[in-house]
Amino acid sequence: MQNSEEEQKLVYMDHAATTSTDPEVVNAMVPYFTEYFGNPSSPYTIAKESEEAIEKAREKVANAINAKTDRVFFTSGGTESDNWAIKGVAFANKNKGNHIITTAIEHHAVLHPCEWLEKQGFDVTYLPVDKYGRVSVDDVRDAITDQTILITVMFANNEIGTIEPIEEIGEVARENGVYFHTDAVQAIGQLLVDVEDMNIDLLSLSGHKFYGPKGTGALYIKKGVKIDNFMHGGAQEKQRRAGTENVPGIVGLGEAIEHVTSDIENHAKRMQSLRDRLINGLLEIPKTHLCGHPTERLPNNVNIVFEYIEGESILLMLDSYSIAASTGSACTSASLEPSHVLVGCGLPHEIAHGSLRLSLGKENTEEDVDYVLSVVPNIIERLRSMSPMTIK
Amino acid sequence: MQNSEEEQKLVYMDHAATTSTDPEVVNAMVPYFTEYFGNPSSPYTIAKESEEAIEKAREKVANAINAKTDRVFFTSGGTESDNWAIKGVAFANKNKGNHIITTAIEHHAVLHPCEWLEKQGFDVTYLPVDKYGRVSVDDVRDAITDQTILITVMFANNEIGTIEPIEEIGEVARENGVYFHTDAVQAIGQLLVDVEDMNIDLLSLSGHKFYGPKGTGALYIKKGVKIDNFMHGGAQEKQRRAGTENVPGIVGLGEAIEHVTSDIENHAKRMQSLRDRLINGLLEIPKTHLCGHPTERLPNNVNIVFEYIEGESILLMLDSYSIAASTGSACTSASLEPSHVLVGCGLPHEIAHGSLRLSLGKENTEEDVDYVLSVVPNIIERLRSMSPMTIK
Amino acid sequence: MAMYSKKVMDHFMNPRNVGEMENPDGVGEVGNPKCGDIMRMYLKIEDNIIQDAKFMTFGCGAAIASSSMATELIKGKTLEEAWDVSNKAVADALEGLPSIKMHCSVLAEEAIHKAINDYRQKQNLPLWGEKEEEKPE
Amino acid sequence: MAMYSKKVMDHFMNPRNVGEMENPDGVGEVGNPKCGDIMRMYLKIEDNIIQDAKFMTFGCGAAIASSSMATELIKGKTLEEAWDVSNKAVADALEGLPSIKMHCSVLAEEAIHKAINDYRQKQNLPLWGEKEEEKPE
Ligand SMILES: Cc1ncc(COP(=O)(O)O)c(C=O)c1O
Ligand SMILES: Cc1ncc(COP(=O)(O)O)c(C=O)c1O
Ligand code: FES
Ligand code: FES
Repeated sequence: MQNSEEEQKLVYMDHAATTSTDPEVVNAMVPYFTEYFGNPSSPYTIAKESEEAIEKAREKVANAINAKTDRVFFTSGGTESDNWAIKGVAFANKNKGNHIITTAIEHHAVLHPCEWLEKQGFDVTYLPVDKYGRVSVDDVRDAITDQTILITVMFANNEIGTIEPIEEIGEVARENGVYFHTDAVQAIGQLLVDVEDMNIDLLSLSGHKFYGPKGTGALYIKKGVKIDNFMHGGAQEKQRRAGTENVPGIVGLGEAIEHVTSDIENHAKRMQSLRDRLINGLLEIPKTHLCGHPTERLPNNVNIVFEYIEGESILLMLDSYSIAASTGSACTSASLEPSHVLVGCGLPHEIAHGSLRLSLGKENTEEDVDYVLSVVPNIIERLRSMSPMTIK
Repeated sequence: MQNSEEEQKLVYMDHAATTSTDPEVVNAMVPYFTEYFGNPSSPYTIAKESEEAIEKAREKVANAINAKTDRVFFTSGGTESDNWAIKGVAFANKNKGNHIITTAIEHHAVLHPCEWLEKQGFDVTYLPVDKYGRVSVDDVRDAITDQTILITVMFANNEIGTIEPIEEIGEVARENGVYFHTDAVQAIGQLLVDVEDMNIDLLSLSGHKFYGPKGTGALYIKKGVKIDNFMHGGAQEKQRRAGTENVPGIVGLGEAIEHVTSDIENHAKRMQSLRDRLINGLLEIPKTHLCGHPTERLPNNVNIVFEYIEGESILLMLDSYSIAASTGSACTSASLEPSHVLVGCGLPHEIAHGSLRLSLGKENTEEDVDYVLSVVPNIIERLRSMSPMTIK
Repeated sequence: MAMYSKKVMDHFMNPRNVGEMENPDGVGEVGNPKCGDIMRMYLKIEDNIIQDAKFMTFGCGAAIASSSMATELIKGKTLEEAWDVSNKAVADALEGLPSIKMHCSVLAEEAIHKAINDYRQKQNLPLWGEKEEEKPE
Repeated sequence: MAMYSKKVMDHFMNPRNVGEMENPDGVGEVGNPKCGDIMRMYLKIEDNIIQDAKFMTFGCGAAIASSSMATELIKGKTLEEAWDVSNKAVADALEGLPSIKMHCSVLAEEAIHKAINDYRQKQNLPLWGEKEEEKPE
């Protein structure tokens, strides 16, 4: 075990929280700050550069999810995309019905808009998940009423990595004439995403989860979907999403999604082998369990609970060894509640407390994994030796 | 008159549309893309840098408008700030009343949220303005009913530059216990803005209007104002505005607003002298009128209508002389309607058609002004010589 | 905002056939209902052939370029041929127009039609109609 | 997320007085109602003086550092003095805690109180109460 004071390079394993922006992506962005800075809505020459850059980026995003280019709309991130999809469909279709179906383990960017809509008179069904975090397609089907206007189920969960049965839910949605939105923020760059094959009507994505810039995202809206605007104002994005376009951000998003989806199979294979090495190593520590689905999981997601100890303490110790990770512990959440995802999978609060999420990225190596595996057992032991729960 | 084919450097006079991002601002941002890229919500060391950078930027924004630091919330731009302020106050106070007061010449980022709220059962009064684009404080007072929950009037108009009587409206709002929001997107960096002195409860600003990055903005919310969230999701911004923070963008916004407000009096004086030189020069062309208020106007705004000709044509010709400007002509708007601002000031459609807005910025010089003055008369003459309206 | 092709810019910056005409044989003035602009077209006609065409336009770059191109296209043509010059033909000759600017080329087609009918009226010839079946064969 | 002072990190990384105690004179275990964590404090008391203190904590960095600091602060103090060590005193000694972590220092204050009262109970002494007027003078 290396001493924390020595110069250990940062082993960043929190890619599900955010990624660094690729230097190549930054380089692509920079000219649009200072040189081609024109407002794309303007008719003069320098603005033409901005407009063309946006359309090129739109094509790249569309290619990545097999969408028609003109059905991709740029937003300020995954949160805005989720808010737009859910509130936009709700308000535009309230004459048709007031019922929305989602799951208990969605990201807050889905859950909180749903809760807010409940205050505005909508009904929301929060479907339970099994112990692996999977929602049942039958449950989705059974929840549909003649009032149902939207089903929103995430592509893959950000905490436990479980992949949901998107294609099947898309099928059920289509059979029942209900719109289907999926939050694919964690899926892009890890899994194949195809809005056509998967019967997806609306899809959210966020740039900073795949080496793109923060504050950028997109919403795919299938042709014909009835949806209100969310950001009202100027005529940008074909009058669908107002606000002066974040040109450098959009350029960066386009660059990043092209890079990350260009060789997704090989990338996923590499991530999966690191992931499994990490999982197997960590599960050798006693009183330790894997959260999420053993196989239907994001190739870069590791989520382990260690009994008797608390996650923030693990993170702080890891930080002293230059390892960056995440936890679903109540102590790190602003609400002081343990992760609704872990609780949703049936974990008792005190167990959820000891969760550790390691999410891998392209710069991680086998060496990094082995370094983490060399450090974690000692940290766990040390914290358990302070814990009043280990002794009867 | 110089030939358009020669190498003329760009004379950019469309700063009200957008500005280039200061190279210093870009330099300040870059490390937060690649180096200090951590998610500010994370507890480890690299995330600390992000968090501290955000708080420093918040202080800079607060200083610029004389607000308490913790009352500044970062958004994705002026449009989001306006949407949040208006919809947020509307939904949070609908038990108290359903009436909103605004003016006919607001930016679409204010008008369109108001129109959308009308569909949700709110009542909106769109106050007229005088021929200079000023709203009457008495009209505001008279429009207040026991149902009024919000007054929203822009600080200064983006097209004609007219400055509204903000302090007086703030006074009226306070006397009547109604919230007062102002869209100060065009005012920052041009005028002194003081939320305390001016009785402002909510204020919107947008980074790319003052040499900051596109896709960044802020909403000031006075302590105690009852307002719903607009962007629902994660616990960012003290649970007021969800979404992973655009750290580089926020850093850039902070840098930019600090620069632009540091010596505002001298900057405004310089702009004003260029502006007046430009106005006086252009008014020498026959059948030409100034739009907006002659004195109560943004120091960097010039807006002139030329009878008998159309604005897009003027812009295209100016572009061939490397001059970038803007117009309120119907031909350049996505809706093919002439500017609601010019029409709101009482201009007939065909006159509004010939409008030219030149908005100055810090890099503009007297030379630039003289170059524009050497080019415009010929363009006007040329276009008038093609116009069927000049001959009886 | 959508931008223009090189050809559009050429016809906008250097419009052909711009100006008034002395003693035209036909004049057509139309207004663009979409954005409120105006186009006036003058024709000089001899032996059923358009000898000369001129225009005056109050409108956007696309409107001016369309006027210019339309006058070029109809010069030397018979009235029947000129009548058949559609707005699409004008736009194509300009190497395309942004879709939100197609209505400006319609202005040109309509101005030609109106000028031809003005001539036919002065000649006491029956007017041609806009509809397909009424067009000259 | 709010981050910790150097002092907090020191007491978290190198906690003082961590571990179980053989035959303690007083033990207090409290749970944090906010986030569900647990702190247990052991005291060795002689002549009304805290000779030794130890802790076991299941909780966040602030909870562990507060436990460590609290045991340091009360060692050598009389029971009356130790009773008066407030959560604010613990937080101040740690050079501050983020506001959302103040409740973790409350855990330490409560654990001290509970351990002292456990001792007093075993000694058949009347228990001290939490409220101001019931505290020892
Ligand atoms: C599944 C999921 N949805 C939505 C979001 C929100 O995205 P952003 O923070 O970019 O707005 C995130 C990440 O924060 C996420 O992991
Ligand atoms: C007065 C005014 N309000 C709001 C906005 C919208 O700001 P943004 O485009 O940055 O969202 C603008 C500029 O576009 C503006 O000039
Ligand atoms: S012990 Fe849970 S937040 Fe401190
Ligand atoms: S003439 Fe108005 S848009 Fe072309």
